[in-house]
Amino acid sequence: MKLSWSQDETDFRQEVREFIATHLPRVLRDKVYAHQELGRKDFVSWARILNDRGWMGWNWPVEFGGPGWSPIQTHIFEEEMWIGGAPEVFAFGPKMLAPLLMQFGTNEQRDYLLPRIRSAEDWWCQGYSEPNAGSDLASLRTAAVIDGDQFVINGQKAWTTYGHYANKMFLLARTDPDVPKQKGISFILLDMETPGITVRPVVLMDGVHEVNEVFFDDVRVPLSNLVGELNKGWTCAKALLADERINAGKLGRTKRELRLLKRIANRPGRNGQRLINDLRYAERVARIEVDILALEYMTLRLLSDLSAGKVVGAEASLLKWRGTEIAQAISLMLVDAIAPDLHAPGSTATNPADPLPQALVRQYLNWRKLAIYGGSNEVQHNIVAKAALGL
Amino acid sequence: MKLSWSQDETDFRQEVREFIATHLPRVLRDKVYAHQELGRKDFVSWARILNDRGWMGWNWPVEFGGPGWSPIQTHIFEEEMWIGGAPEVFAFGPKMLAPLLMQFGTNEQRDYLLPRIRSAEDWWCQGYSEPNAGSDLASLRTAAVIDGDQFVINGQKAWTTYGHYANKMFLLARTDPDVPKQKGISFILLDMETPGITVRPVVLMDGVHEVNEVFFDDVRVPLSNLVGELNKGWTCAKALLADERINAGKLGRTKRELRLLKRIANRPGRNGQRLINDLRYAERVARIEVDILALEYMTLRLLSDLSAGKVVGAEASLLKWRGTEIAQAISLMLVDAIAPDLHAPGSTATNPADPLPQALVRQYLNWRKLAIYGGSNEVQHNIVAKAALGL
Amino acid sequence: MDFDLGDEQRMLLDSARAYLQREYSVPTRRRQFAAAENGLDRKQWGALGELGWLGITIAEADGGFGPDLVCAMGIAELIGEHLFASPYVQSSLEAATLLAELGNTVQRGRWLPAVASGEAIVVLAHFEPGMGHDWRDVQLALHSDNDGAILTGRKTNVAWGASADCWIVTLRDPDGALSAWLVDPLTPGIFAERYAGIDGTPMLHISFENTVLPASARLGRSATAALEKTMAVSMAATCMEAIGAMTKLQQMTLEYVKIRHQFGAPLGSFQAIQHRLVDMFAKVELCRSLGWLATSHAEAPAGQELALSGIKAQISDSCRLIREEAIQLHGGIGMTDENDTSLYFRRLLALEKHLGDQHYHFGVLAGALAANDGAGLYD
Amino acid sequence: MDFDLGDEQRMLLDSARAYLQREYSVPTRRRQFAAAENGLDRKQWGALGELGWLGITIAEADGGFGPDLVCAMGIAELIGEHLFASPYVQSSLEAATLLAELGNTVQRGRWLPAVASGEAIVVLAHFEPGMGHDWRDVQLALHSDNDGAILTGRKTNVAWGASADCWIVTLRDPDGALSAWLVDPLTPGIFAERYAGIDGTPMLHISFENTVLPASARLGRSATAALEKTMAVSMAATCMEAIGAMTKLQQMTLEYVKIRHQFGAPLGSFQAIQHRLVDMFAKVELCRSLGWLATSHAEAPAGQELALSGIKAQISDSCRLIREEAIQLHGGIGMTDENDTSLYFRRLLALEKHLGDQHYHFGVLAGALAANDGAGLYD
Repeated sequence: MKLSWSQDETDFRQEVREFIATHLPRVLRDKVYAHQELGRKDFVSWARILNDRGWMGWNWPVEFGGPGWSPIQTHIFEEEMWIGGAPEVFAFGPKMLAPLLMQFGTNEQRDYLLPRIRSAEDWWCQGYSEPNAGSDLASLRTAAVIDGDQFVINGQKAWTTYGHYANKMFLLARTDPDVPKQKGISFILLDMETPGITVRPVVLMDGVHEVNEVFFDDVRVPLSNLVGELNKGWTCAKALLADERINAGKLGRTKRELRLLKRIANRPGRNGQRLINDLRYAERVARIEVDILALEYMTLRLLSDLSAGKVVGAEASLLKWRGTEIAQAISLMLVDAIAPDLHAPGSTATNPADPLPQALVRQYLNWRKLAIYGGSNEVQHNIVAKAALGL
Repeated sequence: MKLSWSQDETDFRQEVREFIATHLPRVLRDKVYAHQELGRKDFVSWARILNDRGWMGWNWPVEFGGPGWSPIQTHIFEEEMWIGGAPEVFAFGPKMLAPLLMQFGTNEQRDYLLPRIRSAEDWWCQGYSEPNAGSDLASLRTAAVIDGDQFVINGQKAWTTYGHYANKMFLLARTDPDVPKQKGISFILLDMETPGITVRPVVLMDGVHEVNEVFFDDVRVPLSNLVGELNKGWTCAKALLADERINAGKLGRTKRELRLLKRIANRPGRNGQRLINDLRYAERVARIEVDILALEYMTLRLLSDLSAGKVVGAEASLLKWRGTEIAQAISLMLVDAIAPDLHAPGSTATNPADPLPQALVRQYLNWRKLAIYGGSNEVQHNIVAKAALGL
Repeated sequence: MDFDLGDEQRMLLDSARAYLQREYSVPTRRRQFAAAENGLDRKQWGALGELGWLGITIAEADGGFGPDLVCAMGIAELIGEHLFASPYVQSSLEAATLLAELGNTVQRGRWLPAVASGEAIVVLAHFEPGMGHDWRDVQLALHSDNDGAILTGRKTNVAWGASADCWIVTLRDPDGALSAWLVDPLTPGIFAERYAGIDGTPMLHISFENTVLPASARLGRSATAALEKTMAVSMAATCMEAIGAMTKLQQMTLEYVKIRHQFGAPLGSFQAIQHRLVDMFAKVELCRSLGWLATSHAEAPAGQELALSGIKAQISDSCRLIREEAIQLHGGIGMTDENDTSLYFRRLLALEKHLGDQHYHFGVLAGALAANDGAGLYD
Repeated sequence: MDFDLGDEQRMLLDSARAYLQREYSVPTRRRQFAAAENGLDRKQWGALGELGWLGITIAEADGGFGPDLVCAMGIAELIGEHLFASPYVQSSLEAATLLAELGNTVQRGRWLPAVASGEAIVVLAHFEPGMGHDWRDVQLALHSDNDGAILTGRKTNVAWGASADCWIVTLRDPDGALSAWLVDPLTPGIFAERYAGIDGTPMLHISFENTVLPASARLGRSATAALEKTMAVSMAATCMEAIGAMTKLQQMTLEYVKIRHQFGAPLGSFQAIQHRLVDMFAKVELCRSLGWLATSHAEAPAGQELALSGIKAQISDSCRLIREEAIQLHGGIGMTDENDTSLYFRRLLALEKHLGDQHYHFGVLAGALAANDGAGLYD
């Protein structure tokens, strides 16, 4: 037992850090640090830079074109990406669909789709949630009926993040309405250009268009777009959901925001006082630091288990909800730090030279989602109650 | 609307305060302030002094020998009793059984028992809880079977506070085992000297003998000891439970402990520092002060409703749980203030001249009960969910 | 101790409630901000004058129907409940209080009857960039000769400033005392920039560049005591508005969990969810008690500054809890811009921060406890 | 990053676990405190020496089998889990560390092999009445000539002091530096008063009245660095013991809610109860991660003081939550003196406060953040 970084791990971190420092365009980095909205082009341009380095499939084994890193290395890589100000590489393609294709996909699906994910030629979105199937995902109703060599899809998906950027979607659809909830669901891929798909933007209270509703009206896709077995989509989805949860902590992002928080709290106010000198505020920062420390070493412990081949189960739920709670707490502290000068999202700031305060309010509003999506924190509690405690 | 004390109310408070200042024996007051254990004699002697003044039935109407005070006056009286360092007059007789006798008792029961409560000749204890019927009171099993003109009682009661001081008990017993839970219960009075009763002391983790188990082995009491109708005991109990909840906040005691907390926090330590000068600790005090303020005006609002003849329902539950939460929070802050010098209950203190620290630890341990008894705080939540929110 | 409203108060509040239920809704608010020039319908404003809302804080001698602060706070609560967007607090509470406390006969006669009728809107321009939560920290200074004042500097967060016929601007006199001035928005040397507050409220950022104010624009001598009273009133109104909004949001959430099904049952049938709704209910009821206490203190604010800080702290804290719980229990739908929940969320964020948030006010209390050997709200 | 135990470590801990399961239980603890003179069975203590517990912190050259702090912390966790009452931390961790860091050949030879075998028990007499949470605040001063020290004053909270064959007393030298002294409890001029800690641990209050200590009793020159290391080790052990006790109490509570029926169903079937048990579980698991980090830091404590403060703060906080939830979920039965829950409750209260509670340590962190422009556990 030695809970400090080995020389190899330190070297690896340094390599990643240097790559980001030298290859991440300044303009992108500055946008990220200033919490400005990024467009599709911004995301894709960074993904292509990563791909050139062979890192777009950063959690993939070598045989599929990934670097074959250990779970700890993957963790270090993601942390450095956040801290270094890189645009987020969304998990949908490389981290969610890809591992699933490796496990359940046909050779044709793998050979065609995996390279396109790495090269960012495809932007995947996730078709899981529905208006009446939020955390209770298995109650979804979107139906795929087999007609000859095609699925005919009808229904509606909700909360489709960046559905307006995506050219592809993986979705769960009900292929057998006559069996209990989880049993009649299939995992299907589709092209967003397929006739019959309508993407409706949904603006959240931060004023930003990030999620969408997607409507399916007799959308026809070939049967070969099925991943895994018919009616066994839930098995795929479950593997993927667990993965999503480990990812959801986003510790590096939290550390980045902590750093920003300290910068703001350390700024002299108009009477020369600094917020960090108020021991009451400093204690709030201290508490969040220790919360992060605990989450970090819990994460490393589980990653270490994962490396040792142990199965990580309900604890991933814990990482998800603690990670999002801490992120939300920091986003609130950032708002507290800039109050009372809060302006509406999209409104002209009093000082347009510093759009950060407004962006921080937007972040606080937007981050309410963290505790809701990917299985609400309440559902994570239910999972742990059942799986870890036998309740 | 005028949320300040009227001249009449101020005068009344002054009258109570002066009575306590002049009639409460110093030795009793000092014991109370120092959190020393009081014996039966201590309690009874103060009750007799109150009775001499006509105040033992302080919440009784004039027709039964009470002063006929308004709910607000009763509140002021209780608050002054706590703050003035008077020994607690336990609610069992005057505040729990008495109103119930007034409502459901026969003339004989009233005429005989009420004066004996006022004079403290009788010390009543409450026979409700059982080992397997805690917050789920209605699942009680102690049975009273009618045999001629007597009930024959068999079973066991738990958590009987001061059962070892009491000469009388009112209890709930099952008189019809064949109907659903609440329906077959009767409310019965008994003498603690009746053959077949065994009182077993239960020491809590504070090292103090305060509660007891009471066993009934063919205990025979006359049928005339029934209060209200046979099998309608739950109706009586319910009326009484609500009353118990309004009482349970014990705001005056909380204010007394707040005052003590401030005295301790304001004491210079060995390096001359005072705890209250640590703004982090001062904020904890500030928060608890505002919590008390909110609870106080919520209580006054409900008492005002009560005076106006409105029915106070689920909100009483709220007073109970908030009141006990706040009391527990103060008891914890007191322990924090004297830490790390914590000694076991009953152990010799390092400084026997100041037994207070040890008493404060005892109080913290003992007060865990506040959130458990009288219907746990979880049960109070269930009550509010159902009664106030329709859930 | 008297928690009851008088009959007349009850009547006015009943009619106000009926008016809002009939004439106003959250969609109205959306249209209002999207359509009207300054987010305000002056015809409707006049109607409120006729209903008696606007003059209830103003003495009959000054053309009002009051002053009746209890009633005004009841209206503030209703405004919060309905998310009614208007300069009610700014004009009828803040400006009316300052004018009544400081105005000379001419100034009162010019403005108070017009405020009471709704003919005129007067708002306070008080906050400054970087000011923080302490309203006493006014730094904008006047350079004066005896004929008046010359100003250069900025005010910000002036709610409904663009709808106002007159501003009351707070300044530092050369001797450091606070003063208040009636300012015509069209005075040369004034530049105003519009923006929206976090909840959509139309705000102004005002720059003064060698703006000259005549001596007759000055309200009284020192404005400190009058501002203390004004801020006490405004703080109580903020509390009451927050209570109204929290009450409504708690009810909306309660109704939602009763109809929203997950895992084959209404959300509201899950005990963990039930207990959270109970905690929301408890918070709101405790705040309501404090809100009426704040109202009572606002009527006679001398010596109650600490208590008002404590009340605002607790209510600000609850603003956070209630809005965050409401969103979490609604799930994604509550986060959308088109859902009412998100509007209440943003309004409660604004109210939490306005005139000092929980961290600021608990700090005030903590400081007082430390300085006074532990004497605070209780001895 | 290596979270794994080595094979030998695993074997020692497996045998320690087996020993405690076989030989020790909470009723044993009760009998132990009720019967034995000082609450300690010296025969059992010797057996622990043979099992390798007591020498695992001591180098082979000094008669031990280590030092292996990771193993020692694993034992501390087991001690917490079983509420095993013994001076393990005092003698094998605190005293052994100080002796190894400061002792000369004679002192090491006299005491370390005896501590390792269990033949001797050495405990630290460090705390003073009114000292608070800051272990550096030693005020008991020696008046010396070159031949030794003369003491008048008091030490308190000396756990297992009456079982010790030797105390290590910390003092202030005339120049203000910290020093440590080996003291025979039978030295003239020493008066010891026994009492029980909040969890029943036998404690001593020690008064020195013109007690003379020979120069040969002095351990090294300055004790500051050695005490820093000792306190780091002791803090990690306190954390690990707390983790053991919390784990067990959480499990006991989980088992209880599965069997306890209320309202016709097991308590554990109510969702609100389930979620609270999940939160307890999460707290304990997060603490466990921190506990191993503390162990790692205790092995190389230089520059880790702040991290250890943070870890102790979080674990102290959890000590409170876990014990209070455990009692609340047990209901009345958990409060009785005869129920194990109440013993764990009291032990967790002692561990929360020992070497600084959450308020103290968060204060240390807050102070550092304020002083270092926000640099704390993270930059």
